[in-house]
Amino acid sequence: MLNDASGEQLGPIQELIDLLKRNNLTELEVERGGFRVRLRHETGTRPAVAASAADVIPAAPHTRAESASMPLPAETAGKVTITSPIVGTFYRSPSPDADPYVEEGDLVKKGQVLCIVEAMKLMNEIESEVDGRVVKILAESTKPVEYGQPLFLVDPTPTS
Amino acid sequence: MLNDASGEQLGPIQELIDLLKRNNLTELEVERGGFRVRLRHETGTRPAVAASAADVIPAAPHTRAESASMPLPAETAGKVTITSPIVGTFYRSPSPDADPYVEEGDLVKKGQVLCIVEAMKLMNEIESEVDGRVVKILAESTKPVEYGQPLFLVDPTPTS
Amino acid sequence: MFKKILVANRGEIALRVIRACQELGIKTVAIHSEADTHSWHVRAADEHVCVGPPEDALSYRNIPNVLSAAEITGAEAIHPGYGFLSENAHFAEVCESIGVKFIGPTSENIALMGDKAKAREVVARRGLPVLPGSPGELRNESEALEAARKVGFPVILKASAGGGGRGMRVVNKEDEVARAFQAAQAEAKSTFGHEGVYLERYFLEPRHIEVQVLADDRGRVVCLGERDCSIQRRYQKLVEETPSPAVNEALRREIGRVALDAIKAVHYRNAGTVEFLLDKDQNFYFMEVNARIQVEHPITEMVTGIDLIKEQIRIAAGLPLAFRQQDIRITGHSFECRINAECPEKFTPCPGLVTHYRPPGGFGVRVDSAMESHSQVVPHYDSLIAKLITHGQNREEAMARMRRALDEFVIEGIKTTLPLHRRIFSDAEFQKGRVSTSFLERLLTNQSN
Amino acid sequence: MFKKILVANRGEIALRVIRACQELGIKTVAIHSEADTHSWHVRAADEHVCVGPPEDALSYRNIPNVLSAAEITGAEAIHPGYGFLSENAHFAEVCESIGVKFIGPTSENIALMGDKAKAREVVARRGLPVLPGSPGELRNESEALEAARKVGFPVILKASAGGGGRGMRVVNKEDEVARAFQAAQAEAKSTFGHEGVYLERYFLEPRHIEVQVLADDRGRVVCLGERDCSIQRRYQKLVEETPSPAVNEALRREIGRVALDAIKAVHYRNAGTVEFLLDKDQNFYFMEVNARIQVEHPITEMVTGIDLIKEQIRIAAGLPLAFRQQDIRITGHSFECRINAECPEKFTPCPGLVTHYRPPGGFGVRVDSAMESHSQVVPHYDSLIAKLITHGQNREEAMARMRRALDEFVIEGIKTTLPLHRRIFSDAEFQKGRVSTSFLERLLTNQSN
Repeated sequence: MLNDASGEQLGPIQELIDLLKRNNLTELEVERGGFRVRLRHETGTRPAVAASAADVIPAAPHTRAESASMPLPAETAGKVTITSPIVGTFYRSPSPDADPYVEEGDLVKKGQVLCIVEAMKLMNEIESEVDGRVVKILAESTKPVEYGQPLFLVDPTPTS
Repeated sequence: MLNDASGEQLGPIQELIDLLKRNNLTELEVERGGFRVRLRHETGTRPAVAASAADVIPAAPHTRAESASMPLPAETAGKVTITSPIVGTFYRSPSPDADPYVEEGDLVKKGQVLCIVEAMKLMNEIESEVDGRVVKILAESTKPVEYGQPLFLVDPTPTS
Repeated sequence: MFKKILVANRGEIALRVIRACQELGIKTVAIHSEADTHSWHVRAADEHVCVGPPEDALSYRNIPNVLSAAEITGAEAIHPGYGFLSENAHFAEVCESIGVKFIGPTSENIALMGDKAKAREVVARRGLPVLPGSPGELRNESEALEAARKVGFPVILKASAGGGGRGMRVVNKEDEVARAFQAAQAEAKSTFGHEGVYLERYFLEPRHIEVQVLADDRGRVVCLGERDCSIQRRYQKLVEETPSPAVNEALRREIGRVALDAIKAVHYRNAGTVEFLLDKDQNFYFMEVNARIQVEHPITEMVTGIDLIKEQIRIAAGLPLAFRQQDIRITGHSFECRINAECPEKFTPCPGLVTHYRPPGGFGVRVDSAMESHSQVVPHYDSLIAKLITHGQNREEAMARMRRALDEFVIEGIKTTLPLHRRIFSDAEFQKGRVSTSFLERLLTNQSN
Repeated sequence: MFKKILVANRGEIALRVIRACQELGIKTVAIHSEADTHSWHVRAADEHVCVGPPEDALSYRNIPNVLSAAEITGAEAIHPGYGFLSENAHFAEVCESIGVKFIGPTSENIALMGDKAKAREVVARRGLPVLPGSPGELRNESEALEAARKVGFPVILKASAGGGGRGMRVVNKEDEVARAFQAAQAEAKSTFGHEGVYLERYFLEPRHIEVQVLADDRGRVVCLGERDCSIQRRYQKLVEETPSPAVNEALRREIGRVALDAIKAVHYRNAGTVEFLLDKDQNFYFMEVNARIQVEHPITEMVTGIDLIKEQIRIAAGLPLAFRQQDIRITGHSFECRINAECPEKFTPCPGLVTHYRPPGGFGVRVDSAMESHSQVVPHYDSLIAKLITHGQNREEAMARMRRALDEFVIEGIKTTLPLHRRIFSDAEFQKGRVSTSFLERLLTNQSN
């Protein structure tokens, strides 16, 4: 990583990301100690062309590990991402009139219901896999979600 | 070196990217400590598959400038390459019984006949374009030559 | 006609179905596993839904997720392709029950055709020629002997749970039956954990001939000619052609008649394939009906001009067939080579990154594939990565075209069956059309000698 | 049959000819300029010879070097493709004189067809309908008036040295002739440096209809149907189709008869195309004969199944045509799009590196191209880089397939005419087949408004 002990922050990383994007690279590796650079420019891998799909199905992040064989929560800078284990429709509350199961900022326990994903008229309760604080709700209520789609970002080590 | 405390920034990386693009590389790896270089060039430009062609037509060097619009002699480490200006059959001597026009090591004058390329029963005399010494004869007598094929390597600055 | 179809498959057949939908002006939904996020079929569709992890049981065969994907995207119909859920009667039934049209045969058709013994019985009752064999498993030596006498020697004993040639014993004479039965039972038990053995008439060097049929909701059926799929390795087809060089016009009419009769007997609907075994004396026997579109369907399209996927969709939408039997005209000859990502020696799958992919082109050449340069062949699924199909005015031209196209095909980074196909098409016996289902094993044996 | 053929061309047509040779078992020699050393046609051939620098006059049109290449490789015949030396009567004559077979018409055929006025005269003498016009250049206003009266109004005045629409004047009435003649002459002189002007009958929104013919050495001729090439931009064809939506069965038979009659009148040999103008009242007029294989020949191959390049080679080898007129059957419908490396607005050539090239595939789709990923489009030659051809059971299917294939076609790194083709195929008038040679200019004008 670039931000080493001296405390250098995200500035250079953002610059590198811009660099990557600007030049249509797919890979860029930089090592500092022994001066190591690795660039990659994959011409064949094209971005998804399904324009209308974005409206219906929020695209899963492209960085999702292709080899992941189970919907395990992915570590995101110390956070836990709760993903949808099934295809269906996302609901934040048990019924249209009821309050949402959780709001951003809420503390949750492992096993606590966070939302419902409805599939084929069946309501599937999705539980938190860790104790922690809901940092971000990533899906919109009543909208469809696909398998593996991130629903919640939970910080397992809340300061309070 | 790339982005260290002294403030050296992304210039070298952009240079490397330009290098990558300019040369149509898909990958470029550089390491400084142990002198490591890794280049990748995945292209549609495949080597010639015409196996039998090699027997009939000695392949022209692949480094030949594609933009060269005239059969100019190419400088090769200070040497001048005399190429065939036409397609035909290469003869080192004016007739089967005669001595070759030149041998390797001979001194030649500009305008001196070096060989014949026969095309459609016409004998075309190929002259040296410089004063110098014949360093190497690059084609075999009685064999076909293509346009631009190197025939002689002449050193224009012989020591004697 | 449907406005939106979900394609419950991947790879070349998913792209094939999506292309047909695009030409019909129908919107498409692709499903995919996490291993196929960047696949061509996903990019080609109007919408795409991830339905699970790479394992097909949890994604492409995951019925709740697949149906849920149809629900959230509002797809009115599902095309299952081949493999995966295509011959799952339960899936077809659930589709019907929730009002999503399953593009294929009825669930009853699939259930009956999945029970091969029963399907044979129904066809036999109709008086059609079926492959002679024991009605079910043989309990002891005397049952085996009795069945063998009835069927006629030579016979072959097969393990019920078997496949791939294990547990098989060819028996030529009556006094060999007892020992062969015991040996087959023992091998079946040790190999498959189940000692059940049954018996069939054994044919020396038969050909595999199959007939493509279409049947609409109103009972109209048409036959689109036969395909010769005799080039197989352990029951895996590698090369197919149509028309068969072993079938003359009279036999063609007769097999077609039997195929249509069999289809009518089981009240079959949509596209299907009736498989026959053809012996050296030009006798043919009904084996089974494949209740799906088949991998090798393109060669029939090449000689008839009929887009079978579009016909499947039209039939599922309740439209009548737009042509009758007399409108079908077979023009020229067609071959298909299945290009698999396999090591050519041992046929083990060979996944990996395709560093360079350049399909052949030009007149009479068709490529059905979802590959391109930098595609990843993932290890989780079938190793078929491309189907190379040629068409010519006659067998010689289609064959010469295939040789030319095989030479032109460039796939780098992984090993494929391309070299084997080049070898098959330069074989003198193959060129003469003198092949049987043992052709390929023999060719491979000659290679290793 | 020939054992070895030299292909005196480059790009897609060179690869097209090489493929045909490979399928016939004939060895091939590619020639190339220094700009094409790494081109696919060079790699596809059995041998290759560099014949000169990038300029085509010094390489592909360099007669001594091309013939010398044939000599040193022992090629028995030369296929010229289209363009370059294909309609050079002198080249054909030299080939004949040194015993190398020129695969195409006789040098006499080429010479006659190159003199368009004379060719027209020969055909008119035969009593066939030719485009009415002045016999040659008009010396003064009264000659112009006389010719216009004879031809019938409206007429168009054209600069002899002209092209691209400059120096043209449409004249509707007698009293406009004098002024129009002066203006046309002045514009001709200022634009082309030569004031010569001639006159033709002017047709409002005509269609360009052409007929493919084959003629063997023994005088047998067959007609392979017509092509409609009305989608043009400044006399450059962009889209072609067959059959023409403007030609019914009776007209088809009549045009075919006239085409064959014209071919016989000039003792034509090998493949050729008879070009007609079709007016709004279904009258047709002979324009000229193209004495070569044409860019758009594939659509005729798609609907007849006949490989025109192979037929050219067979005829040149002295073989009789293997089929008669009654054997020719037109099946389905076919379109071709010429994909040029051009900026879509101004149609200026746009050479460069193709960073990604992914041709469309599947049923009914043919691509004739020598491009692949990382190919270089060099600036020295024609901007045509790919021909996309589709075939369907009828016009609607072939059209839907073309739309699908155009959407699927990926060419990155350079600008191409792909977007324009997508626009043409989504145009309602085009879809109805209601087009003329002014269609494209109008479409482009609407775009800029």
